[in-house]
Amino acid sequence: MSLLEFESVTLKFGGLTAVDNLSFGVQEGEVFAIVGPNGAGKSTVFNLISRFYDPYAGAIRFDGHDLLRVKPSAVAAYGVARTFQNIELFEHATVLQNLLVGRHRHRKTNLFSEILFTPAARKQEIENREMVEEIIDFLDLQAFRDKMISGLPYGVRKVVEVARALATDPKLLLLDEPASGLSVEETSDMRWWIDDIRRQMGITVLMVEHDMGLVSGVSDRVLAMADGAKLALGTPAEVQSHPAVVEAYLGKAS
Amino acid sequence: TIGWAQTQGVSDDEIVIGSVNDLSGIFAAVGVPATKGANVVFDRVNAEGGVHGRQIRFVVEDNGYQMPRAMQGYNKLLNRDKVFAMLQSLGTPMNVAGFKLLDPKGIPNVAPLTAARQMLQEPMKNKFTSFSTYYDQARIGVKYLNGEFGSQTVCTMYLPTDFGEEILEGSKAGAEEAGITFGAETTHKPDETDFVGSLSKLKEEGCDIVTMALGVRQAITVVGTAKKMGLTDMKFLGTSASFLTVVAQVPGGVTDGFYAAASWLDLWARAEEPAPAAFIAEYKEATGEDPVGFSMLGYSAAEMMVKALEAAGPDLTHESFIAAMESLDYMDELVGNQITYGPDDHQGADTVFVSVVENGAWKLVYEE
Amino acid sequence: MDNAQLLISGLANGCVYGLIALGFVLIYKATEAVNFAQGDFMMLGAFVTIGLTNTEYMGLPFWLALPISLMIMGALGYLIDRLIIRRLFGESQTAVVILTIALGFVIRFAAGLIWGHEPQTLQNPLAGKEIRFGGLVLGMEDVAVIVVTILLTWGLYVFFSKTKLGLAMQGASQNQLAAYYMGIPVKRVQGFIWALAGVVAGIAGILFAAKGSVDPTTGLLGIKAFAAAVIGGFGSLPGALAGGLIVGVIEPFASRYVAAGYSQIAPYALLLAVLIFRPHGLFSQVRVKKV
Amino acid sequence: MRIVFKTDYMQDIRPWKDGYQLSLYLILLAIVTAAPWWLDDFYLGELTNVLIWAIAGLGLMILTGHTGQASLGHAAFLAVGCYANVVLIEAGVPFLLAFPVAGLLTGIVGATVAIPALRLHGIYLAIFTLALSVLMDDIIVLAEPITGGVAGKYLGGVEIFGHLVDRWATPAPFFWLVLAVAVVVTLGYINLLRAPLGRSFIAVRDSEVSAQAMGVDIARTKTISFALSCAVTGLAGALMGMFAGAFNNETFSVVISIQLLMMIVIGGLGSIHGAFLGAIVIGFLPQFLSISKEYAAAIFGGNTVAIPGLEFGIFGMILIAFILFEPMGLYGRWLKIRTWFELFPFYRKDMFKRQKSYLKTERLR
Amino acid sequence: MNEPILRIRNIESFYGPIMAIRGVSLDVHPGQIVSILGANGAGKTTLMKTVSGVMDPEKGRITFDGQQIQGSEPHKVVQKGIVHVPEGREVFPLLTVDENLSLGAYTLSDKGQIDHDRDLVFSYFPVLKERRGQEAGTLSGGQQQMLAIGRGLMANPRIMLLDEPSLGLSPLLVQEIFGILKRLNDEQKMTMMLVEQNANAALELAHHGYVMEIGRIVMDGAADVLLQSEDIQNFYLGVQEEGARENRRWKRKKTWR
Ligand SMILES: Nc1ncnc2c1ncn2[C@@H]1O[C@H](COP(=O)(O)OP(=O)(O)OP(=O)(O)O)[C@@H](O)[C@H]1O
Ligand SMILES: Nc1ncnc2c1ncn2[C@@H]1O[C@H](COP(=O)(O)OP(=O)(O)OP(=O)(O)O)[C@@H](O)[C@H]1O
Ligand SMILES: [Mg+2]
Ligand SMILES: [Mg+2]
Repeated sequence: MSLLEFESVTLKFGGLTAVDNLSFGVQEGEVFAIVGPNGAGKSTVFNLISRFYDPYAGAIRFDGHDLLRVKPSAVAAYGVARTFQNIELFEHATVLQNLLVGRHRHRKTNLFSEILFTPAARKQEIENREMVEEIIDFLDLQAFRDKMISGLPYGVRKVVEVARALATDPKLLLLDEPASGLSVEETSDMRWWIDDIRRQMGITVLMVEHDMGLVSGVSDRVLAMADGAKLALGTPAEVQSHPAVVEAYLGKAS
Repeated sequence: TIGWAQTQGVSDDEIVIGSVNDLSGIFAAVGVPATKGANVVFDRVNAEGGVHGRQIRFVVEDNGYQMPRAMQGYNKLLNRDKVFAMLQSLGTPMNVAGFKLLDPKGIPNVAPLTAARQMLQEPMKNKFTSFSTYYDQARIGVKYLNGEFGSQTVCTMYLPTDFGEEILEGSKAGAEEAGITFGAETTHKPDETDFVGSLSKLKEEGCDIVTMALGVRQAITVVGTAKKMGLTDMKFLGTSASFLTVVAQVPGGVTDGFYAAASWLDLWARAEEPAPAAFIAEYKEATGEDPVGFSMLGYSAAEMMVKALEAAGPDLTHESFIAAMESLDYMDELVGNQITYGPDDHQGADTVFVSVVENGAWKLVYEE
Repeated sequence: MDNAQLLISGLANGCVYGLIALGFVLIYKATEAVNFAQGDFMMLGAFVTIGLTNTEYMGLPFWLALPISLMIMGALGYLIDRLIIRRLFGESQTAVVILTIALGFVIRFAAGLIWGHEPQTLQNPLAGKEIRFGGLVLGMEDVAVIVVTILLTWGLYVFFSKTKLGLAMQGASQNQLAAYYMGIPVKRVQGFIWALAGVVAGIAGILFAAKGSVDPTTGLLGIKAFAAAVIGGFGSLPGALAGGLIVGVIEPFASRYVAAGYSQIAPYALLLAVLIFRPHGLFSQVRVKKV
Repeated sequence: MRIVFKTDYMQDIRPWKDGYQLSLYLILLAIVTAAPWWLDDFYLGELTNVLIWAIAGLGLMILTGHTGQASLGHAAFLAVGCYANVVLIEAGVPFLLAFPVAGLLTGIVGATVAIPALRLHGIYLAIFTLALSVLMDDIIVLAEPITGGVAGKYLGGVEIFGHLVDRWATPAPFFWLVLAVAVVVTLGYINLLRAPLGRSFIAVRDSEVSAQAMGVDIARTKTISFALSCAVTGLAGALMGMFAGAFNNETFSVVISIQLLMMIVIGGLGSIHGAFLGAIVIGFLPQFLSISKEYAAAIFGGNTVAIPGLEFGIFGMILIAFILFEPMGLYGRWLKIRTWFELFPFYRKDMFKRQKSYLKTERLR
Repeated sequence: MNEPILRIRNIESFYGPIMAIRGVSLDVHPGQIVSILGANGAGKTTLMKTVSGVMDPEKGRITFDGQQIQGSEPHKVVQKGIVHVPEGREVFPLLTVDENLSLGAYTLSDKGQIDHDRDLVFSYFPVLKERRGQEAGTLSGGQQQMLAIGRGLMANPRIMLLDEPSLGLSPLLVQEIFGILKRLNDEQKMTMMLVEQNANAALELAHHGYVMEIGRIVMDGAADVLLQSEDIQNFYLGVQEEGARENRRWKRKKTWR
């Protein structure tokens, strides 16, 4: 059984069909990429998983849970973490605080133990911090630990978003264009990071990306979408050579 | 022994009088002229050498008609300025809260600017009011209108505050005494500006006397609206809170025929008479402005304070002051009232005057 | 009959709320700031006109005083932006809100100082005139209020939706940086809208003072007008008018038919109800950020 | 310039940076605790008042400063706390029980209010709460059997362990009571901010979408924030009632709601210090002006009402000046001053010059 | 060579106490495309913002067409013909696509010209035409990027500052964008200053290139020369790639540092 499953999902905005009868499954442990022209509905797929939209029809399942029955915050609690295409960080907080928010779903203390800051709360804080420090090390964010998000350049924010998602210790990580705005050097870092996330941390990755180098470099399977519908699904090489994908997405030159 | 040596607010050459007043809030139209009027008196008395050689220092704290500010005012007056007595504090809730502080120290609260009955609550010893209460004003006004026009149904439009409830109860009492019915009531908010709905309700209920406990601006609007709606048999009655010269002077004769039961006489209607004329001249000389009704009240309250301080003699203590207050009995020509206090009578004037607006001025029609 | 009268008076009264609400919405639409002093602006507009017109002050003819006072109010709105609000350009809107509240204090103080605290009525040619049709009465001031409000709402609506400047203002309120990138002189545009809000407040003040009387605390009416604007949906000009009308109409009906003690609550209870069922007011749709 | 080396995570988790900073706060606390010995009754009363406002400010700060939900109606919750406290005491509940229960009840009321308010944002929430505050006046009148209606209620002193605590009769114990409440609330607040719940408040404030994506339940978080905020405000209300001694429907007016919001903005949104700094400005400035007026009158002559309402007008102007001087609140300014000293002499002249900044719409969230 | 149209001299820009630009000088000649490369945080965006006036430099001079423009109000800079297509799109989210485009032409008044430009933008990005009435905030990321570029073109600028125009666009559209920029430069002689992470495409297109690191310009030269530079190839073109993952944390020292 797939970890994440889309079954004939359709979503309309007014007259526009953003996701059109889409079905696919993401297997546990794989890196699954979604590609497609701008406006194909890729981010919308992510937003459906995050429960920001209610689909018009169809079913979305994750790890045995019917996602359509729960609220957005519960999706994260099941172990789905994500980043955003346009970067949605907590602007008026430091990088460290942002990452610590990621630990929220593992909160074991309650209101009272927190107000009293009991030893249990203290222990939890230290554990959270240790966990977050590992991620900071992993993604080379040491220099920015105590910096306010509002003063960070675009590229660093992208990485902080990934870090925050990782801090939730997810089963499935959704990355919306992780490499956009990164230089070639940084993109290659990102490539290895994704690889490590999958191999070392055992996290399944679902990613949207336009950088075909990165997509073919890390992903096991690729879904190509156009106008909300499935265009092709297969290995990176298969999809990249699929005529319809070349036509609608890659362009003749490449 | 010299008692005043232990009495706060009194020294060899100074007496401190305090007031927690509204100089900037919704009742600034009352507080500001009253304070100015009192200052005219105190400045004059001080210039003439004070009372028994003591200058009067009148300290006014602005409460903006807010409770926390009022409490700060009391803190300052009691703990910093160490006042001897309070004069003309404005606002029922503020005064009532102040009693908790004044009573234990026996500090007199003289002539508060509210006609609520609570101003003479127990212990009454240190409390003195100048005038009849809203309750009596409404009660007597209703009886007068019934007697004069044979009106049969009393109704009340009021703000649900203590001011409103006093007048509501007075109206009910008046109706009962006159043997007529109390018909209906409507409640309002200070920011209400349209009264067509309430007036049609009152018309429906057959009200022919409408007592009002509203803001001044609202009272004017109510009367004007009723005119427009052709509700000519409805008599509108305000209390001292609506008894302002400006109410009579609204252009276009909007307020013609509006009654007010108050415990003093209108100033400008008597501008030719000697006492008001002298006051107007003195006030204008001192402040450069024309006085209004509340300037007159402030002035007359300050005069009363000076009289009592004089009567208390050089050895000024709370006891001697209270005794002096209780001995006061004089005709206040300015407001047109006999002021009488006694050991069991801490309300100076008992008369209620009913006036009506005629040709842009208040005309006295009845007194009791 | 009775109800028709309630309705028509309620509409006239609602127009006044609508007028003040328009001022709120204008500034909000163009800058996303909420001008808590809008009610006090109105009060000031009323007093400026009274100061120019009434015989105890300058005693100018009404029709001459009218444009002068609107010009004064426009200039004042502009100056307030130029000298005070503009210094907060780019700072959080909360700061601007607090600033306008404090500004309201100062305006109230100044008005009390200049014109005293007693209620005053504007001497105007419409006073006391009324029109009657089939048993209904409506004061000429009411008629003026209704006509002016509708024209003004329509005019401003067209201005915002059809003109380049109106569009620029909306853009500037959504993203100041982008507006600058487009070459829109954002600060100047905001100065213009504050001036315009001053004029609208002046109009509201004049009509209000003609209908009833004003004193320095009249501006507190702004709170109710603010509520009206929110009922309509804060960013919408016709919504502001509609919100004003709804509040205006609900009031007389509530006083007429609801028990004493409860009737005065009606406008605020209505506001709560509207917000619970339509969290962004009646006339604007809920928007969710696309991520 | 002081440099702190970090060798342990607890150094970040502890609320103070180092022993030096901790000792500064302890000294401050000691000085304030000793206030009854070095302040006269007048200033002690004012200090008590400022602390009460600060507690109310802390309450509002939780909601507005840290969760980003603007409330213009907190005076209503002051009222709830005040009346709950009095009613309980009148029913014979000892103060030490009645007081926290009053806070708890206000918290429950707050949580109830939060439910319809959950979908509201920005000004819509502000006006919703403002309407509540306006209505509170009428509710108190209508609930006369409980609240005493327009006649109001009185509360003199209370007994704590057999000692009379009364604002006027025994100002020092009353001050210590208020101080103790302020300290306890502040400590709880600090703890909250370094724990997951406090961070989830900030998350909701800065971005609801990503807070959700991190597993923060928005509705629950806002409700808890409302509840905590109102509970603290209720405590402040109870103290305010005891401070005034008498109150009725007109006591907790909308103006107070508005002043509370002004207070935390001027103090600095999103900082605990801000609540205290703001309380000093809003709580003491009018009194300060009133006192200065005396000196001014002594120097320039003229009586006390030369210009009626002048203090109020000047108060408004000073508030405007504060905002223009430091739109981020006094705490922001304090941080800059501190940085200046820490960097001394390495600061640059225009280091704190405001760089041009631009706003984006808050209509989308 | 002709006189530079944009001349930047010794610019220093700060965010509060943080110095983001540390004395940058560069020239853009009329009709040229100048490309700026740099890792993230190098200060490229800050430099662009300083030129377009949304940030004030602490020091230095910026001359456009002989006039000094440093520190002037951003709308004045636009009126002179400098248009900035910012990083992160910055569309007006609650206005429609059409209205966004209209505001792009805010400084122009020739109706015919505006309509013509709008048609041109629609011909470049047909999807925008389809979505004329849609609120810009609900467009997909890439669609918003197209709108931002289109909106910049509507102003008919003399020089365009493009901050990562290809961000979030599909490979097909990236090619198209570079094609469009090339055409604008060839046909209309439009001058451009271009920041791109897609260094290969940027240098192919540009005449001249600058490399920024931590607020400084560390290297510059004709684009074709830079393309051949070993450092550039290593760090910006990813040529050396295929580096085994064991080496990934080992970074070759950049020679200019
Ligand atoms: N809230 C909305 N209202 C109307 N249309 C919407 C809304 N959200 C998305 N759309 C439309 O749905 C389509 C899919 O958008 P989506 O963001 O999923 O695209 P995408 O595949 O992520 O594209 P990109 O690569 O540009 O990010 C687009 O055409 C977009 O305009
Ligand atoms: N608002 C801000 N406040 C404080 N520092 C900032 C701010 N914006 C940027 N900086 C700092 O200025 C430096 C330059 O940032 P800038 O955004 O110009 O980089 P960039 O080269 O455009 O990077 P990217 O490729 O990621 O967009 C960075 O070190 C960043 O931390
Ligand atoms: Mg997308
Ligand atoms: Mg950048």
